[in-house]
Amino acid sequence: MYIIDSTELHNLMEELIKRGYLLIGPTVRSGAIVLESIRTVDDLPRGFGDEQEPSHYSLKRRNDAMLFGFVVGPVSWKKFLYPPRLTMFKATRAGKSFTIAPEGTDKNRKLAFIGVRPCEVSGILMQDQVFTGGKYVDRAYKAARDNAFIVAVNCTVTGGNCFCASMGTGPGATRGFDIALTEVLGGGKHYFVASAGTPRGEEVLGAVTQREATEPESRSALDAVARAAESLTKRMDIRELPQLLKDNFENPRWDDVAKRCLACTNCTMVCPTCFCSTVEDATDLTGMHAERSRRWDSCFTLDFTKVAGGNIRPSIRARYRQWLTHKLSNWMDQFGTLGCVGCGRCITWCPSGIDITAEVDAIRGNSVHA
Amino acid sequence: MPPKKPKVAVFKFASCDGCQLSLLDAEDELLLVAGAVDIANFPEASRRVLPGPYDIGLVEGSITTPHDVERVREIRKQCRVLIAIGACATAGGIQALRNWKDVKEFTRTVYASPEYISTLDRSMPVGSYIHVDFELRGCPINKHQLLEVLNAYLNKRKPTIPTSSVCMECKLRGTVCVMVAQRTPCLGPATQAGCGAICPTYDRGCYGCFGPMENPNTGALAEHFEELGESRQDIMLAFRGFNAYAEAFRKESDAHE
Amino acid sequence: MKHETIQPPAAPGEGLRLHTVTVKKVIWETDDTFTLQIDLGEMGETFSFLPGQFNMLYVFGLGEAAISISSDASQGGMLAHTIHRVGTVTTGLAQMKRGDVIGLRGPFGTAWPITAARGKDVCIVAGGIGLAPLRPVMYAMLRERTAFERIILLYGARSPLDLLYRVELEEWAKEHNVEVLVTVDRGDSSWKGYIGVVTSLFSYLKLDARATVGYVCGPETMMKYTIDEMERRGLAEDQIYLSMERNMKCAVGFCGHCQYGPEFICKDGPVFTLPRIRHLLDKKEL
Amino acid sequence: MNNRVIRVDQLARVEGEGSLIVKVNDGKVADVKLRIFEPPRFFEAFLRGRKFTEAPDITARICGICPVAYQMSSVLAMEDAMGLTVDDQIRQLRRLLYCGEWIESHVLHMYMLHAPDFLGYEDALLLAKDKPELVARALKMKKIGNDVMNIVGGREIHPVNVRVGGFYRVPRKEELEPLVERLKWGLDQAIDTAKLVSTFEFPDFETEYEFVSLRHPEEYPLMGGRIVTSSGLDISIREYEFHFEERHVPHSNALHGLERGHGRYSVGPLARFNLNFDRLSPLARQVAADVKIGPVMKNPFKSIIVRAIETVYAYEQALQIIQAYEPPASPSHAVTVSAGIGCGASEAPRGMLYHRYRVTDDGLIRDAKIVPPTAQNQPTIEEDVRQFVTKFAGLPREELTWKCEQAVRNYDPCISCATHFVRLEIT
Ligand SMILES: Cc1cc2nc3c(=O)[nH]c(=O)nc-3n(C[C@H](O)[C@H](O)[C@H](O)COP(=O)(O)OP(=O)(O)OC[C@H]3O[C@@H](n4cnc5c(N)ncnc54)[C@H](O)[C@@H]3O)c2cc1C
Ligand code: SF4
Ligand code: SF4
Ligand code: SF4
Repeated sequence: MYIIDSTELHNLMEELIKRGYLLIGPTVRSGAIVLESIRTVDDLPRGFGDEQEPSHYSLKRRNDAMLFGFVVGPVSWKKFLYPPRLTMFKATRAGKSFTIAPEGTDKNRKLAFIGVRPCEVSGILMQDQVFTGGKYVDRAYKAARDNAFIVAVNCTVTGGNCFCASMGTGPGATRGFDIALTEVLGGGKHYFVASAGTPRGEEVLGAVTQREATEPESRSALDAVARAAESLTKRMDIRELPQLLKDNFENPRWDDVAKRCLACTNCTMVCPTCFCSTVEDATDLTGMHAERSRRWDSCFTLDFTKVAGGNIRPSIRARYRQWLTHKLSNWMDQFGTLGCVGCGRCITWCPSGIDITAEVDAIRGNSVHA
Repeated sequence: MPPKKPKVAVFKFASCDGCQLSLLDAEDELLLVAGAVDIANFPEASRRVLPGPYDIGLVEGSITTPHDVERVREIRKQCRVLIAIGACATAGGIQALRNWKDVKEFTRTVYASPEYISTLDRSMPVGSYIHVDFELRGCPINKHQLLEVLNAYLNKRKPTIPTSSVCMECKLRGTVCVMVAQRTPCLGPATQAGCGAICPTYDRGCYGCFGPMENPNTGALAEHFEELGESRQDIMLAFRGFNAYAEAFRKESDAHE
Repeated sequence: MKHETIQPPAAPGEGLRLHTVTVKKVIWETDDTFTLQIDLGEMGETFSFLPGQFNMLYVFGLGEAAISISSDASQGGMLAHTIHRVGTVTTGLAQMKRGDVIGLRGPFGTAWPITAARGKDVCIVAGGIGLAPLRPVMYAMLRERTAFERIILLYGARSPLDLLYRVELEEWAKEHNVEVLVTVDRGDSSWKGYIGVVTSLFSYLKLDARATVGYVCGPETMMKYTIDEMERRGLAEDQIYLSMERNMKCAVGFCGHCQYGPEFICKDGPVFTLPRIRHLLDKKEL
Repeated sequence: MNNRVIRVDQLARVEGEGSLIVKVNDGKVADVKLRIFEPPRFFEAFLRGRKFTEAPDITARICGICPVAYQMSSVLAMEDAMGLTVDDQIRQLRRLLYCGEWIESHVLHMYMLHAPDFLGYEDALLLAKDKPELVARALKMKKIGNDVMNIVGGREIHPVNVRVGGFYRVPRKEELEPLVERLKWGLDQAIDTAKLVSTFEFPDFETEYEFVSLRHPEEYPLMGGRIVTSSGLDISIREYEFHFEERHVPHSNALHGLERGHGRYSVGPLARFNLNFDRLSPLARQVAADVKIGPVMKNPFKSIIVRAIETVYAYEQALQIIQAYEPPASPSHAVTVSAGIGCGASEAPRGMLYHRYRVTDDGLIRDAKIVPPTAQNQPTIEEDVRQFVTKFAGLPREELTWKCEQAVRNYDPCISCATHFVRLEIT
């Protein structure tokens, strides 16, 4: 464990820039903390906090100078590894045939993510599983992922919709980062306790600070995270959850939630683990050039399950059920974990305020097998 | 001999001209379009009129007079593929607001010689009188979508025009939700994508100019508007806008009458 | 579960690479269904597949469709797909002429476990276009006809005009000792065969339940009834295999569209053993 | 040559649906009718009971060619009703948006709708076959106008960013900056365009007009100011309806605008130019001098040159506004709802556009009156055609017909606008 003083955080950022990384981090825009390209510590939301409830988000001023005194915002890191739109290839007609030029993602683009929350680190690991953990590998994802440097920031504050502790993903990060920071502010001091999770993290950290954390310093950091864990108000009871949902394919709660769900897709768009996509084929007016691109899709759209004979999930009830069941049950069969990291984004950004934890509770309550 | 170019015609009914102007506003592509097709009938741009039949007909505007009805039927006969463009042609447009009023009475009081004026009771979408091959939404339509539809028909493929919500576009674009972060009522969750989620990007709520999305849950959205402090009248007006007569929006506005 | 479907390995990243291949022949089987023969060219040397697997076929500018391979797996260099024209891509494929080039990714998915049927009776039940992915099974078994006992093919189509592979059906019956039973939903004046749903054909059969393996492919409802019928006749559920279909974009488990409960049709299927998905079959809007 | 009828059944290259009928008896023009048969859309009727905040979005739909004009006149009228004056930063941003519309609309009209007449083409796409670089340049010039509207307004047709009190969101400096170089280029092209169009062959035709336009204390008129006429009237916008009226004529679905005690009058580029030449920028005046036009210009066919000069002005203004731009602290002023009547007028590319609203204390529109430029110009257009045919009756029929059409197009009439204003006085 090392110490980086808050006034020296810029050294870390500069070191990463020096190593050819483009920095992405939290910054204030349009009344929220979003993830965008940043250059200096001044771009960080110093002194900002947030307030989150179902379908409600507001920024608020903190009365201190915390740099990371907020939780997750509307944007998740997935957009940098798995972009909302990606051209897959371009093709050009040549007589009866055509040639294909794959659109390589920029293999040299190196991104450093500053301030990845523990739940989000887990989210990234889950997408790794999807895109690189099986028989097939998504090369674009892998290239972006290999080039991403992760600076995690442990949570010392929690939001109204956070339930990471239930999912075992936070508020402290245990793996998946290059460097992890814990921000400590108090007693006139403002510093970060830093540790490295990878050799390259070690290297960068070594170039930024030599000062080892004292015992009280490390303890302050651990305490801050522990306090955060205690302050979590939202919980999800995940006991036997995969089976519970399998047993409750028919449950009156699905009808109830169908009345409220707008099928607007917001929950899937903001979720750090949702990975569904569709492809779009385009031609130009001459018919000589074609292009195929991929964009984020959602199991809440009708097109998602259209087949020649009709539609598999015409009702919103079935679409919501698919989403929730995939996250909290089928994911386990597919990837060996639950598909939710407890970040609470889908709760905050659902215009209808549908709360995944409340839906689980309700199903548990209604369950024939409860 | 180069292959014969497909003939494209543009027709106008009651409208603001904005949708067909979208074609002229496609500055980067206009000459390409003109190269790929024969613009056979487009009075806004040309005094040249080639006789039908046409391969593709773009119809803008809503049907508001008995003469319109005849004319649109005739146009249907002339067009192999007929595409309705814009909220007027696909939902009756803003002028469909008169569908809630007594138009005959209006006309009588306004015109010295009402016999000169011939209007139907309602402003109706083109598709309520004839078969339409494709409906392109928007008030106005998005020019990229128009090009995509033309392009798709020329290349015999399905146009890539998603029917999901504006929210999806809003999120794809990385816009912060104005309804959640600013408590601004937004029709995005019930409105079809296509505009690029411009309203939220400009810090205001979507006002529904692309009409209802695929099976929208307008009732749940109206309820949420109430929670945000909107009155019954506000909600009625919100749904009774540029696509007032589109079924889902019409029902929701009537429910808050 | 004694028998699993076969999961052939894939080179990492290969699944997304599109190859160009040449159309050799388009054979119209019926009014709306045709077989597309493809010359794999250079790719033929490395391309191999197992019966039941499918490819993603790409038509320039129009998009991709998942199509099962309907040809003989032992015939390297040449592939056939039997395609029902229903929408954009399948119509684009229908317009192909000899020498035209299309894109191909594959093969994907699981295969029918033919070795599992060695020494046993095989009961194949196909509905409509569902016969296409089962044709490679026939080819494989007929190549070693003696390795199998009875081979039964129950096949249903909408009408006599919709029957696929008519010549081959006769050949299989006449020359290879295959019990071919064909039925149509609607007959016509020329039709002398059975009329009715495919499951009605079971009443003309005696099955040795303990020694029969069942392969089923067709519309979901048809498969459900077929399974009922097979089980009623005592087939063990782990001896029944079926091939599923869903909307599919990527074929490699990334796009999420083809999920069927916990299964990805593209990589866990399309061929499943019945026990693996039986709990899903009755779920509506799954 | 004695009795004939000139008919243009469908007027092309104008916005909307109209026809022209000229009857000549014994070599004399007996009747001219610019028939506007585009069906009315009853805007003023359904504005009733809508929220005052909705006026800019709803009225924009009257015309897809000049939506900004409708938005500007409506917000000015609403702000007048609520007793609000916006600060200069917001006013300049509005002017910028408006310049975008002038550029787009004027370039469209000059090159795509009007120039083909002078060059003998049926449309700009046919013109593009022979002179591709000319049309390509026009499209590029026009796109700059559209992009100004895109960035400031959110989209070019029916912008979404205009509200009573200001904007929903104001652009960041970085968003506007990329326009600078393009506007500079556009400015050069506009100057060149003025030179080009001044070489066209113009019919030797002049007539007397009563010009009407806005007049601003310092600027060439875009928004607000006073209303002035060539006969010396100088009134506030609120006094408009005391001096001007509209009448319904049987052959048209559009009302005819008339000046009380004067009759027909003319609004648009010619009117602005003749009444506000002194307010043009030095550069625009210089260009006018170079192409040898100045007030008072009475040949309506030369309106194309005036449009070019106004385009020069619009590019120049847009450039200056962007170069001086500092985002205002708040994108809009708070509006306190109060009952009242408000009037607003601005200069659409085609001429003065007047809005008047009565708003109730709950912020709903009680009634609305909107007078679009084409309605005001309609009697003048008919008179132009009458005089033109009288003078050139000897021309071959084909040519005379085309020239009559052109005489209508001189006004860039927007028929969609003109008909959407059938007023309903329910008692
Ligand atoms: C594993 C697998 C194997 C298949 N094998 C064959 C085969 O051997 N022969 C054959 O003719 N067909 C087969 N299909 C079905 C075939 O993929 C679809 O009919 C085809 O994708 C339709 O494409 P299209 O562009 O022609 O139709 P579209 O223009 O896309 O429209 C037809 C309708 O089908 C829907 N659709 C899109 N994708 C699929 C899909 N994957 N499956 C079903 N419907 C879809 C569309 O949404 C639309 O509603 C198979 C499907 C799967 C998943
Ligand atoms: S399901 Fe909701 S809480 Fe769970 S990871 Fe996704 S967005 Fe976060
Ligand atoms: S759960 Fe909420 S965010 Fe998700 S689709 Fe339904 S309404 Fe939209
Ligand atoms: S701002 Fe509107 S369109 Fe965007 S996500 Fe929120 S509700 Fe949907």
